[in-house]
Amino acid sequence: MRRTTLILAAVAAVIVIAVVLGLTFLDRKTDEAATRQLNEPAALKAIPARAASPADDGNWTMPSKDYASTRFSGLNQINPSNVGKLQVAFTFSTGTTEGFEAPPLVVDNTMYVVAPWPNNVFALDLTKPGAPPKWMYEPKPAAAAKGVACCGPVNRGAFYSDGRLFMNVLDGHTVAIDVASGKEVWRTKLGDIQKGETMTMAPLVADGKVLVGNSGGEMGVRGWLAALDAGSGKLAWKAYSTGPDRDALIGPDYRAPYPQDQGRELGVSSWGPEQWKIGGGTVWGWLSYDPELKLIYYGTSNPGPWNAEQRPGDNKWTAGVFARDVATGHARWYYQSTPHDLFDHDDINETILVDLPTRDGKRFPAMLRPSRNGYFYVQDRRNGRILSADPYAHVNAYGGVDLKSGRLIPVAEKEPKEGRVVRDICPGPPGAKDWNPSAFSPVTGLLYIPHLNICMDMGVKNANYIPGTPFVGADVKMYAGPGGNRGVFTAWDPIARRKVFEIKEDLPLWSPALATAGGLVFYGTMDGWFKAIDANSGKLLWQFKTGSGIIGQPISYRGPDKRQYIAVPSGVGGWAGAIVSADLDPRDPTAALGFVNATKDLKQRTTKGGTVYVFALPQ
Amino acid sequence: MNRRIAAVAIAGALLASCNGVQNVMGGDGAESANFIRLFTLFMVLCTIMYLIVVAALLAALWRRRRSGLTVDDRRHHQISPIVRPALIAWTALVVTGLTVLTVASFFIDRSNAATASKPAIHMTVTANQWWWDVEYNLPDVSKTLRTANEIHLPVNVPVHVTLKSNDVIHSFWIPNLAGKQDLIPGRLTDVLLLARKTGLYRGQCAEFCGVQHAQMALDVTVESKRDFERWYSAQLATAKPPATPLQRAGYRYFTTRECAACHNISGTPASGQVAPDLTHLASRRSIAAGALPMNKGNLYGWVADPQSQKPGNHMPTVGLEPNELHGLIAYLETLK
Amino acid sequence: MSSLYRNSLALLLAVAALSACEREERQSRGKPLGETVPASVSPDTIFPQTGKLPPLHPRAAAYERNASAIAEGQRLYSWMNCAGCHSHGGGGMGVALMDGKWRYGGRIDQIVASIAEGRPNGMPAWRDRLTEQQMWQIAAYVRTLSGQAPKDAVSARTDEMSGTPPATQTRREPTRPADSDQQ
Amino acid sequence: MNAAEKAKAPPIKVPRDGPRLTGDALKAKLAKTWGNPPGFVGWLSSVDHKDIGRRYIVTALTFLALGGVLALVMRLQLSKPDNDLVGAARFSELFTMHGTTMMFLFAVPVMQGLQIYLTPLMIGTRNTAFPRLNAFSYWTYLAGGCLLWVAFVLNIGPDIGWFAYPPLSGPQYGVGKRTDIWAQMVTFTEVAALAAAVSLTATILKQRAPGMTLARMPLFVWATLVTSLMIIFSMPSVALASGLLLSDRLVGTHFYNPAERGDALLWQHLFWFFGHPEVYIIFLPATGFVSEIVATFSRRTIVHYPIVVLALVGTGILAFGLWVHHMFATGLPRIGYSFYTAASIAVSVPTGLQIFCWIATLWEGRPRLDVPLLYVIGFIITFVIGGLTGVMIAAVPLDLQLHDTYFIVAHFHYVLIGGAVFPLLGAITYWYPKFTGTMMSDRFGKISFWMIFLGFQLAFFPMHIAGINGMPRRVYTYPAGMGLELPNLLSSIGSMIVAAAVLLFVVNMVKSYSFGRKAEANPWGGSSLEWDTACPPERYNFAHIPVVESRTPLWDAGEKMPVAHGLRVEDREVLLTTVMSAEPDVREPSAEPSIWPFVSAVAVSIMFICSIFSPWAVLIGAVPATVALIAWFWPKSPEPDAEPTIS
Repeated sequence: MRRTTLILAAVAAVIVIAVVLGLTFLDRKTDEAATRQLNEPAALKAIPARAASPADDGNWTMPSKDYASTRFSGLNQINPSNVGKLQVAFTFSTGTTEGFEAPPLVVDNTMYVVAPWPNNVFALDLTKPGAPPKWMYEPKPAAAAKGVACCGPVNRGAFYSDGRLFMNVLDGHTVAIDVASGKEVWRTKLGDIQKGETMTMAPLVADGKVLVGNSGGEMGVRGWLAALDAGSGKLAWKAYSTGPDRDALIGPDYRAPYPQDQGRELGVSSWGPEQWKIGGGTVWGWLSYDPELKLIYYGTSNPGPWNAEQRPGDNKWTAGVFARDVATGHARWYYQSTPHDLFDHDDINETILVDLPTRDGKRFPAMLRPSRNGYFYVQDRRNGRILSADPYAHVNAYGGVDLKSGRLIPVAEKEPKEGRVVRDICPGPPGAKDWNPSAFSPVTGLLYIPHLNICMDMGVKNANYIPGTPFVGADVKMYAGPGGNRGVFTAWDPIARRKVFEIKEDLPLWSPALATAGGLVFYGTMDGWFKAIDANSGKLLWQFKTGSGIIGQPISYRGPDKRQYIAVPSGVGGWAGAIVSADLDPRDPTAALGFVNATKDLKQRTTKGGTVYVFALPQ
Repeated sequence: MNRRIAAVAIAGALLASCNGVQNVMGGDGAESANFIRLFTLFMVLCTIMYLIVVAALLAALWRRRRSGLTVDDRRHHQISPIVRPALIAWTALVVTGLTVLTVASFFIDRSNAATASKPAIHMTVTANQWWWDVEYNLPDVSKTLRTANEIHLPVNVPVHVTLKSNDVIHSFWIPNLAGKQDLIPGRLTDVLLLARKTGLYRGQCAEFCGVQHAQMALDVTVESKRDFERWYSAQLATAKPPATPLQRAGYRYFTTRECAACHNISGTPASGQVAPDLTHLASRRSIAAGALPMNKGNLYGWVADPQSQKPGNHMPTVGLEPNELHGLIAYLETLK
Repeated sequence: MSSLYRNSLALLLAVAALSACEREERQSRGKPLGETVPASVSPDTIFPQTGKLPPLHPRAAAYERNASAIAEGQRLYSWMNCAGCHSHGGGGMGVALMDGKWRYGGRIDQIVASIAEGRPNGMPAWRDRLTEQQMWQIAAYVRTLSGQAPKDAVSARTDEMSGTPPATQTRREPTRPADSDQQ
Repeated sequence: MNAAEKAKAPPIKVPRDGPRLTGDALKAKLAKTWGNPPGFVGWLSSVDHKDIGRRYIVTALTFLALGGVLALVMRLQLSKPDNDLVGAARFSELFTMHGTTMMFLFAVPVMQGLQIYLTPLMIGTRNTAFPRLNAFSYWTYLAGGCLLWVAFVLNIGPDIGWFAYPPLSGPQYGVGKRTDIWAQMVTFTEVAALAAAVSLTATILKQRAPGMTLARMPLFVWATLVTSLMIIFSMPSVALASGLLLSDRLVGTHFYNPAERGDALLWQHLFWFFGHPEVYIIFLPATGFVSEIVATFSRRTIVHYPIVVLALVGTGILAFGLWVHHMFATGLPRIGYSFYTAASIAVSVPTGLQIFCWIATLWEGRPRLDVPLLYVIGFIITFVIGGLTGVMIAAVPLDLQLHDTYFIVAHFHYVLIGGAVFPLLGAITYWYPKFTGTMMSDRFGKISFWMIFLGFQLAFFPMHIAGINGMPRRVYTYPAGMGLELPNLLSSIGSMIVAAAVLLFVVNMVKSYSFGRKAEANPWGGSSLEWDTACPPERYNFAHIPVVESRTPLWDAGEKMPVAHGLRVEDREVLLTTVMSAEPDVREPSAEPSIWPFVSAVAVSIMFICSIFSPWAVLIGAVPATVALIAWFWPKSPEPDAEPTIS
């Protein structure tokens, strides 16, 4: 009897040891594979979608640099060895004090600066010393618009195309400006500020159409994306993010990758009666365009109100990503990243179009989305299928993404209920990453993500709908997540699906990133430091303190003297910086929808400003 | 003791007459029927106990005439032999009776808890000072129905009601159907309703909730399944557009002025969420949470000066011009 | 000793009576039809040479010292989405209301005028959306955010997430010259 | 025991009572020692338990009258549907004031008043333990009552119901200072009740006459001991609750804010952990009255004394396990309710046994149907109905329907008026000669008894029907056509009759005070020690401390009560005995009259009232309070020492 037991035990022990050894071995193998992948040259790296990312001509014509949204400059004059000598070439004060998010554009030796509110546009002549203005354009937005702009009266930039600048004005107009004269060519009214509709996003011009969307997800507006004829400004099509299929331009060629997004009239049936009319889903973020597939990609914002108890259902087509035919606007596919969004986790973040290698050495079209809900999605951009979705920040509000069903897994205990505050929800309402886009470098194959480490306490309550006033229904207190730093700069390898390095920033990171062929990555902090880091290691190589906090988009261009320049707007504001730009009171932690609690110290660390800084190596 | 008999007679008459719309002896719901069963048992046993006590008391008082005891007899510490057995019998009787009642109460309570254990309809009732926000939650969210101060229930269909409060503690009580349940801020409570008889009933807030606690009622209609479905689909419809010039004037006033800041009428721009939904106001039995029966005169009185009928409620006296008032009432009356 | 007790009691009661009658009076209807919103009372700090402010309307005290009016104002502040822009006084889309900085005057009638007529940069006009009485009530509450209202008439907190310090403990922000002829 | 011998007079250094100092000489000296200082200040300085008890009783009866007037106004408003005699807001104040006054300012204080008055007399001592604390207790209670009523008159009376559930009473919905005044009034009465309870407990446990073992204590003293201990255990709970509420309201803490981890139900648990025992704190002294009256008027001891004592103690313990039956509708775990149902039903067992013992006593005795006994009979007939409806609402399925309706209103009035006020009126009639020296008119007494008894049934029995017909509590109006008109009209008529009868009772009291028949020492032939004193008793109660040898000393002692000698006569001194067997232990100095308890009460009152408005008042107000307390406790020089009794 005893002997049998002994033998059994021995056998069991052997099996256990074998299994453990086997697992260790297997584990090591995958590790090796990953390392090899990382070290191998271009073959196994992601590369920008070729058609969407032409070779660099030294200009910077659109905020995201190219249709693939890489924010990658092909210029390599400035590199890790000489970046330390970088110095200011010239500065330009816009005379404003609101949040400065728009990037300067550079086309043929002229720099176009879209200043913060009231969004005057300056054309600077780069050929002359000190870059004096050539002309100034005043869009003269309605004053009332400022008060319905949820998170600062910001503008995210203009788009240069074919001798014209296209931009949105906060009060719901899209304008086209002739770059030669600085005169307005056409102006089209699209939004109604009386309902709380504003426009802050940067247009994208593709296929002869100006694509613009509205803002106001916190005001109970109904989101849409509109296409205007670039020549005349006439409305070509308008696709709503809620409501009947007819309005959402969902037709017979719509093929959603997952069952929950398939079906008819989901924009109505996934809402309570009538609620889709005030349900949000605005389009205030970034668009990308694949000229080969003729598809545009963009995300829709949060459903309204924030209090999810008031809007049962999945709330289609909010908080998801659309692929639409640029000519007709018809949806090709849609994927809802955050169904029945509980935490203002819009899905408006940038989509970077890349071609990923397959096992057999070919490439297929994909897209990278560091989403607001904290997951880094890699999707097939032809059909929306998810290839991977990994958390790139601290996430406890969700249990992951079920790759089989494509559905985000909710965490019941973090669901806010009326009458009690739910604590320690990560990420907070600005998400793991807010609007500020990342940059993709084909040199390293990494995506550089400036983002947030912010959690929140949230208490929801019944929200009243009065047109033109906020429709939120939540009290929020944000604060730093684990580690105590509020910002993070992460370099992410989309193929190995892992973080390569990260830099902890004390203040929230609200500025986008810029990657250059010189092996550098630039970004700014809210207390005004403009930093250059090594694209491979993340080592800080150079930094410069600007006059105000940086939330603007840095660019790089080739000047008339063939030198590489780096430009960055400096002027704190936006949602995160509203405490400074709108002079909010830090004693109220719920101010600015709760962001003030996370940036209480900002008033001591920076002041308002509105200046473009341009840097270059000494001659 | 004559008066007591009279009182009992009156009480009996009152009880007999009480098949009212808000009556715990209504017995129109499963739980309410259980209540009557248990109440009857308690009444019978308690009455027996009571009669024994009163009889013993009277007997003791009666006996004094024959007794010759005085303190001077030095017998004031003695106890006659009958007392001990009587004590034992009394104790046994009391303990047995109470045990029976406790056990009966426990099983009826279990039975109540099992009532409507598989609810077919889910509702949410949210209490506010001083009105009821009612929502029917169907699996198909686009069929969610929101109304106020009235609920309709299909007969013999178990209904689960989730109870919430937006401000203070209230209590949800439809005596003809079931016992009460508090609505407590920060907590979710629930109640199960299983109506057994069709009819019109009335519910009322049963926990003091502020100055207008008295006028916080709820109209309850229990109807056949078909009637219920007809009502439901009629309620889902959006409000009809105004037809006459007067109604149009009222519509315009409602949607652009003070009213729309608080009230919702589906199908119109008025989407206020903090006051009762008025989409089908005119189809209801009462105004202002049971404060007034629904008719044109009362509607006039209420809209013109809500503070005179229900002082302290949160609807302001707007100070309407007569023509504005006429238009508004004409429009509100179309909200069938 | 006894007379001292009696006197002090009498004094206490007198004080209580004086403070109580304004503070606790409930006016469910107020005088809605007689209530008026003042025409824009321009603060001389932004419009120079407008001269001295007109005297404060006597009805103002019935609102800004009255606990019921302040409580109702607090309710309306939340219901009318004031908190959506101004948060709990710290501001957001709208300006901060707790910092004692008043662009258009911090006197209760000036605040009422701002509510009624709206202000540039987004403050909507509430005339015809709220009754006059409601606007006075909201203004009374708004003044508590910077500690202007009597501490015994305000409510310390709401039954929501805790935000600003308790209203009963809010420091009274110094008023600027425009407000100097009140209190 | 031979206490008389043990306490032989010591060598005369200080004068002591004894065979050598007795009779009028002794009485004159004692009267001087135990008398009050002259004048109004002397009146304020009194620490005599009889003064304090009498003040308590008169004040409490005044509050009863005030509360009764409120009830009448409410009944007038409710006499017909859709009445508009008083507005909604005023009605909320009325029922809040009525409930609060009756529970906090009448019921508990009047019981404590009688206990303070009677306990030293019944156990044979000269004053309560801690007499100055007793005086302080009364002044604090008076200040609390005045605070509430002055506020009400000034239109800042509370309007949130007597149990003040947050969030309605919280900072957001309890607008203004109304609720703060209510909550602070609770603090006042807590302090007063606790002070009196501590004093009474110590008095009963340490100052009983030699020989009065626990098993020989009059049942009223047992009831006093049990209720005092219940006060000590339950009142801190409500003091905590109201303190937390004040803190929520004044400095914005979150104890009752569910959003910030507080809980609105916390209040209900804390409040009812006090509130349920509170009912027994009111009811148990009443059973004490009943036991005394039944024994005296049946002319025999209570049958099964130990069972009655055990019932008192058992009720006192069980009372702490019932509080959740006030919260059956709050959605707590349903199975857990069963425990509280069982406990609530079980608490009727000891009461049932007490009722048995009373009826058996009447059966065994030769009852004399005087007014006090009439009240006892009325008590049994009425209270048993209240008790049985109490059993009904202990059952969860019944309570969920009947809770917070007029059925409950009927129930607790049957319990509190039938169970406590009827015995109280009997007790007042019974001990009236002890308080005043004159007898109350028998004829008036009988008329008012029958009016109260019948009027009460008319006023409150129809409320059962109103509740069943769906009338919730605390409504200022009700619609016609729901079967509520008749019950309410009957109730209103009945309430008028009760009011008239109570008025008659008061008239009888007032008239008898001046014109009543002079009472001899023991007019009813009672058996307990208080009847061994004069009517009204002298300041020193007993010239010699009596020695007790049975439960009914006056019936058993024969011609002359055995007495103990040896207490000082020129200094205030009381005899302490052992806790269990009442063996003489030490002679203890007893406090002199002092103005400082009064001054302390004033200082504390100012601190309490001001702390409604500012938290700093607690700090600043503590200074005068501390000064007054230091003066109060300033040592006497030379300090008289406690001395052993055996010299």
